[in-house]
Amino acid sequence: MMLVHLPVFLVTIPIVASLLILAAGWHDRRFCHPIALATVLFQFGAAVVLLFGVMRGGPIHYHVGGWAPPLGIELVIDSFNGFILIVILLLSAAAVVYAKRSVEKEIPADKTVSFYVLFQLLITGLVGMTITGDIFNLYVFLEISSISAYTLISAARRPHSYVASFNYLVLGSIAAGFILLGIGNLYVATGSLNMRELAVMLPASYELATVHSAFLFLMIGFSIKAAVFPLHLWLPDAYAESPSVVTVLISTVMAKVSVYALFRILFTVFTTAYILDSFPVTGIVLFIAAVAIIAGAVLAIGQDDLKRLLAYSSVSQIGYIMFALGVANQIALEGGLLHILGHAVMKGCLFMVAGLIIYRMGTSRLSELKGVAKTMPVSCAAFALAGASMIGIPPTIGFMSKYYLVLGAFEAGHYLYAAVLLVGSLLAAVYIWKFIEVAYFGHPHGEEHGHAAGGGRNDRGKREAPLSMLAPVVTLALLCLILGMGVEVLMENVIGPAVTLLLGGA
Amino acid sequence: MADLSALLPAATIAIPLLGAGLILATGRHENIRESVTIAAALAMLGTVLAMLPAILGGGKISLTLLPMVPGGDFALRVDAFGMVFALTAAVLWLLNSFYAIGYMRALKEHAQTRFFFCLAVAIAAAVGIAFSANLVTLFLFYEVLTIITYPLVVHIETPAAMKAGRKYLTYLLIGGIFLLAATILTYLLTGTTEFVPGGFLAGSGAALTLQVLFLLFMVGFVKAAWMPLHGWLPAAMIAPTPVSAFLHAVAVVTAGVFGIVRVAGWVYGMPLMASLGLGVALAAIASFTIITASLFALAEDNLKRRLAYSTVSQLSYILLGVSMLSVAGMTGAMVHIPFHAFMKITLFFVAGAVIVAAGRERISDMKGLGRKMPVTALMFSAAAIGICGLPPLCGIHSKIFLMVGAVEGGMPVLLLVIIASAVLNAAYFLPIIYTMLVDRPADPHALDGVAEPPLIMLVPIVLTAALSVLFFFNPSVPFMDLVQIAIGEITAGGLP
Amino acid sequence: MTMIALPPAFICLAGLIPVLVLRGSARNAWAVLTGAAALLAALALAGSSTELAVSLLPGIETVLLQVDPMRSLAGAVFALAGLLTLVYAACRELPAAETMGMTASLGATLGIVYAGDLITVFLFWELLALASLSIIWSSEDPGSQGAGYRYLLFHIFGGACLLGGIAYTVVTTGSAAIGPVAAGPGLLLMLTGIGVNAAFIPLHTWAPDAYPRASVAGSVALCIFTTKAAVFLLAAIGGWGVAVAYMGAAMALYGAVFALMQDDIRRLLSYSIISQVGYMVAAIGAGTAAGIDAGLAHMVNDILFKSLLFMAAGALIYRTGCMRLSGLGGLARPMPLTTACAVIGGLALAGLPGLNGAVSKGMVIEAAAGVPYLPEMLLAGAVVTVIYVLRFLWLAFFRPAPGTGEPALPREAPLPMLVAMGLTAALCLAIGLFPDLLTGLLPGGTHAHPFSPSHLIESAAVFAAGGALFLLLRPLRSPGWSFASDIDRLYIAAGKGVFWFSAHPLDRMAGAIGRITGILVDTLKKASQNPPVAGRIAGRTLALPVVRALADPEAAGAYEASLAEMQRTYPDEQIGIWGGGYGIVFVSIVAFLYFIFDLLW
Amino acid sequence: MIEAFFELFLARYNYWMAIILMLIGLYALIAKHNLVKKIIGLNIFQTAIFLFYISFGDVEGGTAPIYLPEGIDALYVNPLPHVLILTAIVVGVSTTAVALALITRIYEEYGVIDEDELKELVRGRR
Repeated sequence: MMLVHLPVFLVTIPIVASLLILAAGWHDRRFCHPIALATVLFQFGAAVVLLFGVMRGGPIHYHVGGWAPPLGIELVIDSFNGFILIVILLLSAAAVVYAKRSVEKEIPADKTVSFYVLFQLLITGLVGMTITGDIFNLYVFLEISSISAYTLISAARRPHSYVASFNYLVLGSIAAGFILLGIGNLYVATGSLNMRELAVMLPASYELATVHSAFLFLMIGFSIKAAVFPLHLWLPDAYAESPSVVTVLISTVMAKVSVYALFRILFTVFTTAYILDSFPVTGIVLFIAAVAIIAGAVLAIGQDDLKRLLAYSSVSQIGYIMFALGVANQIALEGGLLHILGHAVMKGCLFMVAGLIIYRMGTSRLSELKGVAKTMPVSCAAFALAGASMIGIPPTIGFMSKYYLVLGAFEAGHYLYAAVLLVGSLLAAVYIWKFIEVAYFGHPHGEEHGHAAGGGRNDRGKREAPLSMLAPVVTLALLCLILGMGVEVLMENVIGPAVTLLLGGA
Repeated sequence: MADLSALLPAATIAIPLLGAGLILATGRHENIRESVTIAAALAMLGTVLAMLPAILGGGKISLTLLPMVPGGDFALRVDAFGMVFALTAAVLWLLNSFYAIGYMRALKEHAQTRFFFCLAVAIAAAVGIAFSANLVTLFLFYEVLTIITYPLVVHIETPAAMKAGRKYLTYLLIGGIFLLAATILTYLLTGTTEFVPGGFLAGSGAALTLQVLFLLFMVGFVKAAWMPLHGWLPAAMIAPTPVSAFLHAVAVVTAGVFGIVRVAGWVYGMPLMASLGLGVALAAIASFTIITASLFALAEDNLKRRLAYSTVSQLSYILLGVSMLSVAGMTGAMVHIPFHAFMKITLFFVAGAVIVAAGRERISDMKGLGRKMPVTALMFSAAAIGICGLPPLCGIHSKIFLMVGAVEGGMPVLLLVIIASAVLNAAYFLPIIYTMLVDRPADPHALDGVAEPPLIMLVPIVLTAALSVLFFFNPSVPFMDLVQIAIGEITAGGLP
Repeated sequence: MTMIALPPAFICLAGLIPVLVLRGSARNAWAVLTGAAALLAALALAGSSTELAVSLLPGIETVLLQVDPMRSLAGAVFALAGLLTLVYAACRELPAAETMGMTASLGATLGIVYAGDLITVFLFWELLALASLSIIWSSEDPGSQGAGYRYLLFHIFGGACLLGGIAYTVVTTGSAAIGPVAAGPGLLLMLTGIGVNAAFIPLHTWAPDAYPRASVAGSVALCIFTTKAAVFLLAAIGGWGVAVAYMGAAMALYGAVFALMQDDIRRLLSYSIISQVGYMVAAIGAGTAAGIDAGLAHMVNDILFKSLLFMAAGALIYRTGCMRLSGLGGLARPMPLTTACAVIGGLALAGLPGLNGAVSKGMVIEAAAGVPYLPEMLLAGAVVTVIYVLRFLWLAFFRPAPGTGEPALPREAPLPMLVAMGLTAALCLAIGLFPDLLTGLLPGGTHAHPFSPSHLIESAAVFAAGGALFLLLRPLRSPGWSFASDIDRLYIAAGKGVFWFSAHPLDRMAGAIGRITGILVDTLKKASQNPPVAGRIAGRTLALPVVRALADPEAAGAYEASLAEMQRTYPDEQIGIWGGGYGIVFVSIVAFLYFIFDLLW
Repeated sequence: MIEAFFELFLARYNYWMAIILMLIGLYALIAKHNLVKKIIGLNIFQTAIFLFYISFGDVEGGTAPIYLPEGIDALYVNPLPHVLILTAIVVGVSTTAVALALITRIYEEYGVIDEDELKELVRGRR
């Protein structure tokens, strides 16, 4: 009985919870975190249950309030967004655990309550985006998450963060406007807003330019949200200036959901038939993705601020996912989805470590972090592991997704683009190594590396971050490895079916 | 028993990893840490030796750990050729551990825990390469080896070291990328990357494709330090000597040549190589490297760097042997892997011993060192003579086989290359021997207070040298026999 | 008989180890003992036909010990000479390395002699080179470093060539058995390889280069083994073309002429070795069984009288400390015994009937008769030989001592030297008087008749010609003029060239490549900090000359100032919404165009 | 010709209004340096989209979609776009609110609301 309504609970319960937080927080600030944690854990559990349900019994359709489409709003959970759901909730859970101490440190006490409320809303919006089957509903959830994101970015009260948030807001609103326009065009063309119905009706009017323009608007809109290369300009500031935990969330979960929406629109609403034949867009996407991979990495190399560096690396990594979209064959898409998961995990870990470093060292400028590994060995080890995954050192998950992508590209005959992909991973090595070198082999305040008698004393003055922040970091770092080893299982059970679904198979 | 022995390969790789973990855990108590290293080395040697009889019996031990990606499960297979590498690595790791302990303590080096940790992981990766059953697994360990050796290279953490480290990493990572591309291409062409004696690529693609693929492989195995892609090896000499000795004379470089031999014999197969004309290409590269590297060595005054160039040239002996595409040539190539390893590690050990005992790295400063450290100097001379291919050391055997192979493979021109390089080898090693043993320092008191290195370093030196001599008198056990088995496998499908 | 099956080579090599620990006379005694043991073993092997084969390498059977008449003869002689050398060397304590070198070279030579296949030969061949090197480097002579260096390079080269030839034999015949080599590259390589050791022209320079640099005893050891081992191998393989014979003749003449022009005693004798080896090569090259016999016989004799001469020379140098003819003289009185030995050796070398030289030289010329012009050339060589022998004896012993007044007269040579010299001299006489002692052992069963009229006339003529020339031409009797340079100058120059090349052009090239890549990387790094601005800077910098040329001064100045400002503030802020906004406007315009497009239909 | 012109411009004037408004909004958003004016531009942009929605939901001579008694079936406009636009408007308003809040913050911090000066200040402080 309850299980039937699980999908809607995914959205409703957090909203209730956010109100609860507000109420409880009013009473005592310390209630906020437990509630948030409980909620997100519930969501995660629910997501797992749903995914298993999908794996057993096929897609789940839930009609909100019993109104069947087209009038009612429909929640759909299939193997694709079930997978995405797991990813984003996993990261959200990690972020919430991480949030406690980081919030205490970074957010003004009187804003803690509203912070958690917005945080909850952000997650909710993203979850809604993921599971909704109604395209306008998608827009609404998008705006919910966006607005809470704008505010969260500036929550740390850092002057620059206001500017960053403002830039993001302007671009985000333009994107939202485009998306709205696109949706409107689709409605004009078909008279429906339900994704499944759209998918059924659209082929009739594939040659209609309304559809083309709708497609274009949606593409642009979501590309801006997902920070695909030429439209990424809001991203570095937003990531670099927002509080650590918010960075973690928007850099992993939010970016991923935008990409998910892009995939949804391209493959579910507009089927592969459209994007390959009537409006051949893949070539362009592939090209843009290649440029993004290189440009993002090159820009990342130039950075001195760790968070900024990671932000640009995100631009490059999003390029990897778009790459899969551009190649658009089974293997490449498998690689792409795998990279959605992998990048979420590793980038989350990296940003968390950046947060830890700021938490302890008070700065994230590489030039001031010489020898930080001696102070925070565990965090830096985690960074190294996740970084290795970012470079694509086997057997981490980063390598696996790269392998699939290259394999797909080769299979599709895009040898040059495959080369670009590989070069990208090399550049990744460069910017990851910028930190590794500084952290492990740099000497703070010009201290001559003492031939410390007997050696093995690199734990002098160890000041590791608090456990509650360290735990998620380590977990994610290990996940990079474990997921990499267990990649075959994922492929078999989750990603493989998801991709066949996307490609219009069973 | 069978199932137990089937797990031995995994154990061989797991032991050093476990040891690495323990090293990290016990880092604060040096003696425990060191004993962990030694214990792990012993245990690993034990497992390898435990597998030896089965392999010598012509058997194989296969083990699939877990499925990974299309084209390659994470699988191990121990065969004769892999055993050659693994056995060399296992024996030398044990000796090197003793030596390294002595060296690091004598110099009071910092970050020793990191050092021994990385060393242990590196050996695990090396053995993994030796035991890989397919290209993907090989690539996996290959990359791990690249990354984990970096901290060892930059150990002293001076700006110069960091610079060298970047160079090292750049070369090796680029190589890794090429190797990955080659692996995937192989998979697309054939649908598998599993090593098959005699190769499986034949007829899977156009001649040009396969030639390009081989080029990819060659660049991929940049660890073989063939010119002009050798730059990382001399740069890596800034590392502590045990690293130069063990990794850059044995593990890492051997991983490179091992890979090339694997690809030649187990992916392409000699007939295919011949029909594609790859033998000639490889021969050209190898010859160029052999001669040029020796010339570089002539002018180098820093002992370790000269040894590094000598390594570059000697590694190409192996490539040369492969390029001949004849039984004898292949034999010479394969058997040169362990033989060269034993002799070259001796040389590096001595170089390190000189640094510890006399604090000298330049050859020109070593005048008359032999009077103060006779044993060390003698061992050096012996090993150097062996590298020149003179009796009574094992180097001469590989030389004989290479010569025979050159004629057998119908490339008598290569004889001239080998002759020239023999002269050049002597030309750059003899002056060192003279300087150490015969010459006198300008200032008679220059060497006061210099004495033999501590026993824990001296013994490994003597042992490696002794083994090199032993292999001269008895090359068959075990290496030549193993090589014979391996050759039998890959030539079963016929010769070019 | 297993006890006898022990190869003499191994006795010597086993004897090396104690040398390391023993000191002083004990060491010498041990060395002599080892030599004696080796000799005994060699003698014990004679006549037996034992064979000792081990399979060292897969596919190739290595025969460590094989006995036949030729081998047992050569083995016995080498062992004997080696023993005598060790006795001679016992006069004083040598560096351990030198004693080991001597013993080892004896062992290596015996190994070559008794080897049953080419691989074994090769192994001992290389060992011999090493042993000789340790002898040379043990000398106090400052020149010994370079000499030893060049010596080993030559022999490494030779060894490698030999191995090449062996490889050919192995591949073509399928076995490494010792025997004639098929014509082709294999033959050429093998000939080069052996030729280096046999001091073929122009590969001979190491001999006069190294021998004089070695110590007194060392040079004796050197003179015996290397070249003669090569000769033995030539004989054992056999089946060489006439070309080899002519090469021998060339060596005979070349060596003799150069010997004539030397001032350094041992350098003189080194050239004399080349010349005498020439005789043997000529005989062996002639190809007949008689030729082989003659070659072997002459090898045996040369070993005896040449080592005798080197011993005598050594004794002189040991006592006087002077190694140049120009500085010696009048030593007949203070050192009668040495003088006697030197005279015997010299005359034997010159080929005086009644001494062993005449025996084999006659055989050689007989054997050479089959080849056109060969005997004549060899006789000419013999004449020159007579001259330089006379010159050597006259200048060293019989002419009045140079310098004013009576120098402190040197004492007679020490006992061990005398013993060794005496025994050798006795052997020379014995063989000279009773040739069958030697010829009876020859494998081909050839017999020498040095006292046959023809031979007597022949040698008389040679001596007459030589003596006459010596007496007539004054300069021959005057010391001091020495012709010390040979084609080795060429080799040295070439070697220096290689060193220079690797030290300068090669090194600079490598450095340049490294630097260029470094610059590229740095540029990339800097540019990556803000690509748009970097691009703008680059563009403006490129345009700068144009602007300077065209624009009026202050505009150009402003331009430069702005450029400088840009470079100063680089890397600048990342471009924010501003640039991005325009990008968005662009894409939206595209979208709108689609929209209007839609309206048309 | 005339028909085509008529067809293109006059018959679809509502679309044209939307497009023109949107471009005006975008222009303001991008080209204006005053942050407040940017937000105004944003509003124009959004409003244009709203109008677009409403206009295509409209039907010639349609009445408001109200439930009518039996028997009378009037032609009424499509309600759905209007409903959607209500949501969109709410969203737009809240966005504007956040934007203005941010602007005030920025003004407190930097004392300017001009983009270029702001840019300078930001660079100066970083």
